[in-house]
Amino acid sequence: MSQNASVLFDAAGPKARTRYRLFGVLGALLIAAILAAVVWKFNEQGQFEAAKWKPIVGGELWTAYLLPGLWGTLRAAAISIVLAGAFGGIFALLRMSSIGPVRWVAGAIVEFFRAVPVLLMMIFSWGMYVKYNLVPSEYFALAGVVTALTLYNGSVICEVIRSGVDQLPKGQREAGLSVGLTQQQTLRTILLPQAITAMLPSLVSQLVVILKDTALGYNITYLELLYSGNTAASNYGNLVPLLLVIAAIFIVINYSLTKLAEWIERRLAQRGRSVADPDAMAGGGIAGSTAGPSLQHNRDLA
Amino acid sequence: MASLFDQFDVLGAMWMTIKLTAISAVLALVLGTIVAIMRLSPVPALRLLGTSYVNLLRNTPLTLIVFFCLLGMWQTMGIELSPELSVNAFRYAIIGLTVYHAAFVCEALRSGVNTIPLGQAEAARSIGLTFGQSLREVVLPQAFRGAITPLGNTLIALAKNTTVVVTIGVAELAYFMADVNEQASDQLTNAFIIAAAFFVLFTIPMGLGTGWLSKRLAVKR
Amino acid sequence: MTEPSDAASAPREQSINVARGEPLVVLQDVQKHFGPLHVLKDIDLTVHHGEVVVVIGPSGSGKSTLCRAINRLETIESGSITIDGKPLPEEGQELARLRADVGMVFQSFNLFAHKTILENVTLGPIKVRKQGKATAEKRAMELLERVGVAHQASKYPAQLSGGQQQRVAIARSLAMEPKVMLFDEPTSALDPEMINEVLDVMTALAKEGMTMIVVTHEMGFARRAADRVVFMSDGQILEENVPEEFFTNPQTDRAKDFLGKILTH
Amino acid sequence: MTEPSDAASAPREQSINVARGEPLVVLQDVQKHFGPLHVLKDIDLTVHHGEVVVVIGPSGSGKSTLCRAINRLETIESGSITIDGKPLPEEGQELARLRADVGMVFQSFNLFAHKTILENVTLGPIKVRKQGKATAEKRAMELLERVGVAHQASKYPAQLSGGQQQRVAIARSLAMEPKVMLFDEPTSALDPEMINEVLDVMTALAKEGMTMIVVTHEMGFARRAADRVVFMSDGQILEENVPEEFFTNPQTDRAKDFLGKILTH
Amino acid sequence: ACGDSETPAAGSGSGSGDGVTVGIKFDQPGLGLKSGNSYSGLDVDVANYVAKDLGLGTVTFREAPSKQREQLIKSGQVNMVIATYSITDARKNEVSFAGPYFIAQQALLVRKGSGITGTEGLSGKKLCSVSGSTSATKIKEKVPGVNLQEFDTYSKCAEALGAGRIDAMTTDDTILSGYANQNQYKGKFEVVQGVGGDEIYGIGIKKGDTGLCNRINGALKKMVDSGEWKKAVTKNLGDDYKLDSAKNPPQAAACS
Ligand SMILES: Nc1ncnc2c1ncn2[C@@H]1O[C@H](COP(=O)(O)OP(=O)(O)OP(=O)(O)O)[C@@H](O)[C@H]1O
Ligand SMILES: Nc1ncnc2c1ncn2[C@@H]1O[C@H](COP(=O)(O)OP(=O)(O)OP(=O)(O)O)[C@@H](O)[C@H]1O
Ligand SMILES: [Mg+2]
Ligand SMILES: [Mg+2]
Repeated sequence: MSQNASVLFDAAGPKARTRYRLFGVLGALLIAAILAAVVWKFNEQGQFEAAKWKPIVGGELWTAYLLPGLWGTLRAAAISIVLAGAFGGIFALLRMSSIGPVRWVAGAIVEFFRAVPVLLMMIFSWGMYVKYNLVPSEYFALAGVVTALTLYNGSVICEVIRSGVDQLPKGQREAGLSVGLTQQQTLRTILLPQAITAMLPSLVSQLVVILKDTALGYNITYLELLYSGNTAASNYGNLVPLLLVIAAIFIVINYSLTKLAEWIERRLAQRGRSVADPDAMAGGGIAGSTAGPSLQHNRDLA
Repeated sequence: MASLFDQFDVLGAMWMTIKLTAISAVLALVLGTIVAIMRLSPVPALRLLGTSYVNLLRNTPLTLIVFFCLLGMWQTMGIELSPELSVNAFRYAIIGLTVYHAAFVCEALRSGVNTIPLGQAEAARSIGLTFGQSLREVVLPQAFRGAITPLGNTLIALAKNTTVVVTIGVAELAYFMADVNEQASDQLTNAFIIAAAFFVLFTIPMGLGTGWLSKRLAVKR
Repeated sequence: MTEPSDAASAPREQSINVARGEPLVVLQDVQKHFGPLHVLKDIDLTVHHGEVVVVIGPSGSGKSTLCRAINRLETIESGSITIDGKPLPEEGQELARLRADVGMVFQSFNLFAHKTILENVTLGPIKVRKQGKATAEKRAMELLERVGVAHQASKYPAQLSGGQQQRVAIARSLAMEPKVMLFDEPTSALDPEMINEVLDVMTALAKEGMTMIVVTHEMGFARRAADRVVFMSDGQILEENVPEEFFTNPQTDRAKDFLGKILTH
Repeated sequence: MTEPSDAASAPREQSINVARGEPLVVLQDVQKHFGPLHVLKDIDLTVHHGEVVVVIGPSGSGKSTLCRAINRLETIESGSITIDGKPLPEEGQELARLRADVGMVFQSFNLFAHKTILENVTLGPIKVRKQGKATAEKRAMELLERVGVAHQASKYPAQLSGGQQQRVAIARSLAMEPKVMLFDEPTSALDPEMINEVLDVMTALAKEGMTMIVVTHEMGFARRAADRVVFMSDGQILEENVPEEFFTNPQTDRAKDFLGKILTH
Repeated sequence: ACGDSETPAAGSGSGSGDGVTVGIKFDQPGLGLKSGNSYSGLDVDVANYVAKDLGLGTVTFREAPSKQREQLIKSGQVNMVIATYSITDARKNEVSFAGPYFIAQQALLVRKGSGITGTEGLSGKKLCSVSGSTSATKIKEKVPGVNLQEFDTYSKCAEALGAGRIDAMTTDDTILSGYANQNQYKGKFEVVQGVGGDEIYGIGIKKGDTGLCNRINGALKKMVDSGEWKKAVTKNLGDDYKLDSAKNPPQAAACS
């Protein structure tokens, strides 16, 4: 990785190394200065007062607010990823169906859910659940969150799987057919297993998206981290410190998931994904590769 | 449905969504390019900075980032972007959207760079171009073309993500939906249809446009 | 159909005696376009039981398309292709069954990347021929032995060299006991020192009487193993001849030109 | 050093007379690892003005790495590389200037995909040699003429065949008027009928007295154009000899084995 | 009579002696606030008093976000909602109300010594309120020139007020007093009353449960008579809360 990280530029010579170190020091000083200014301002406003931070160090804030909030976040994310996986799998099959109208309808549905903001779907489905009392009322908000996350992420996963199949070398399908497998058998035994394995990193990083998006549940009173943090802040009056803590929790979890995805990707590469697009081997990437399949951006957002 | 238009400022909300999208898109492109150049630069410190930026911003919910902008910069540090509070909130919304999406712009550009075969930069250097020259003449022109599609995806995501700034009281379409839900909940379905239709109509041209552009400008290999 | 494989030594003469003269693959007046490009023009070609036909010609002349059409990986627009007297089925189970009878070896190996070598070879027999796992594996090991990669049976394709992968691909095709084998430039993705190990396997196969259609640029192989050389250019078959005759005395200017380019280096 | 292969044409004779005996590229005790892999072991190699050295060896033996190290596309860990008496600069303007003097032709052509053929050839002269656009274009057209693709000057690389692209790549290098040219398997990504058009250009270049280091599997070219053949295996130079001697009478078992594999087909 | 028969059903087992579930706000100091694992505020005190008086057993508090209050009651998830729940005709179509137990009024919260004494002083000032709330709309009608920041919670407004970024926030005087009395703001803020109309807080229960309604009204009366009500108001809204005694304690309306 480090050796191959980039061929954009030459390995540094002695002068360049000195220059880079100088840049490093100057940059560090600049950043330290900015940070110091921020800290000073925050301090001036009392954001570092003991009264604001003490509850965070103490256990009660965690047991009464943040941990239940974290549980809410994880629970909604877990349910959503399972349902979205199922949704995505089914719609991927429908979108690859040999029957035209099925393909077309499935495509329209998937494209619609990809075009509508998750938050709007959340507000809407929550409103519907409340209005028609569709689920036990303690689950209104959870249902709203899960519905929106499932529809959106399921549609994205559908596209991920589809593009996974598309990105397999054409020869894999042809070899399957040549051995005498039918179209269906080829799809099932040759293409899908490889597509899903190849897309595993993308699917894991989709978890990051879902986890982040649970925070939208805040808007429909779903008890997740951000919401519980707000409730806690009404009591302790320490919103800014709490938001910092919550951001840290999200970053730690999501960063670990990202690392997990990268690890899986490396493992797959080691085990020899000769299935990877031959172009990629011939030189698909002069910036070092963690960018993954092109869909990734789309999915990381929202 | 007509009554929704009378009772709520639907067109204003749509216009707000468009403004948020357009301005943040331009700023995010600029900031994202700077971060991308840092991430791709030979200077380890800059690379570290760029990478940290992306990892921090990308892994934090946008809602939180928007809060931080308003609560951290305005409320705590007292930086007021306009004496008019609605304008102030609007500008902070733009800052929040910009810094968040810049991380994705950076990744889009990086993946654009990744579409360039290894040999291109080496060939550039081996005819004697310096790092800067090879970046300018060979790498970036191709990278931007390869990045059009992911940049388009980022733009679409940005358009949809403008809904998040409802939490700081910017009157865009999620604000409209929440408002309807609060004050005329029997109209919620209509409101959803209006808002969803807007987003479908707003984002489809973006997808088609970037698709067309990337085909037209594609570097044939 | 002849018995291609149960005799390990010198069976070629025999099988030729048995089968020669019976047409196995017959193409008649085959036409195919890609958009405006006429890639197969009036193709007439008959390949007999036990015959080895080498197809050569410049890049883009339609050799691969021809090969793929016989397996119906490409559809044709008009004309007919029959195998063992039966026209190519258009779809479904029948097509799958036909394909099982036609082995195909690709330039890029196309081993199933997520399966081990052994699984690659047994997949077809188990799923298509409905053989038991044990039978299939026993037979697979014999074939892997024969192509010289039996000791790699439990590895994954990516762990093998190109030459080894291609030999596995041949074993995979053989496991289906095909009536005819198609090879589309089987050595052109290989490092030079691996080319011969694959050509050796193919030569042995030819000697044993397998019916083969081989697209290749390896003139040595063509001279050594082919019964007939077919020269294609611009989608047409311009010449057909026994190798010796074709190489020493090409009839058309195109063939002369092509041989001139390819043989001097 | 031995005489080049019988010196068919006049220009070569002259330049050799001028420069022969003067070392141009000198590698001394060069070492390089990739992680645990020792890819270049104690490499000592001297290439003289006007000399054509062909490097051969099995895949993975370090031929490409050697080539790239001379252009400092790979850094080395110890030992020294000098060009025209000057050690390789480590960075910056000097390194760029040195690279302008060392032409490099890659297996995968690496033409700048977003620039026309003409722009590909003029980019270096304009940006590095600071030539005027008109001068650069005039010279570029001459070079394109010489490699036989002048009529394609305004097309983009993707519109050309592989052989044409590689000839443009050679013209691009020549436009910098390099002291030495490095070729890393310049023909191995080409269709067979295009190989010769590239080898012909290279042979002509060799005849004109260009100093060349060529990694290739084309033994015909090695026999025809090389002054010396260098055989590498596992990161070491195992043999150096004049082509005739090397091919007919290899000294090491590795070389014998390698030649055995590569020459029979 | 028919109300009596419905009461046990309403609680689905929790309505009688073995406990009662009450929906409150979790984030409004002075009214309903979750403080660690316990709850405080006027709504909480009222709930506890009523439950004890009616012998309903232990009280379980659940969060009742504004939007979900009707459904929480309808579906029986909670037995009552005591969560700054204003009695309106629209809501009466879906649930029944006991009480009212308090009549609040719209007010302003300003920093001490800010000189703002009423809506007149707001022109050109920075005002904070919650998105979609009626209080903000009302002020806007009265003082068109007001400079409005909307947040999604009052706590954010309170912080902004404390930091000096805004000049006033507006909503029910009860809620504002709750903030004025919170530790971190104590002595910094003052409530300016006389800004807007009444907010009549009732106790939401299942529609048509007149039996429970009457019993709650009885308990409320007892609470007022015993002085507990007054104590609760002072404790939660602070000593300097100017109780509008013309309206408070309010007369319970007839149950229907
Ligand atoms: N799927 C396709 N769509 C459009 N054109 C195609 C397609 N496949 C092949 N062609 C074109 O058809 C022509 C014949 O292709 P084919 O691959 O059969 O040639 P070939 O003789 O095998 O060449 P090579 O030696 O390069 O493999 C070529 O011009 C090719 O570009
Ligand atoms: N960037 C790299 N990182 C790690 N290992 C590398 C790298 N580049 C090459 N290698 C390894 O170094 C060894 C020598 O590689 P090199 O490309 O020089 O061989 P070669 O002789 O050119 O082979 P070929 O004929 O296949 O081109 C190989 O084992 C290769 O896998
Ligand atoms: Mg072909
Ligand atoms: Mg190499």
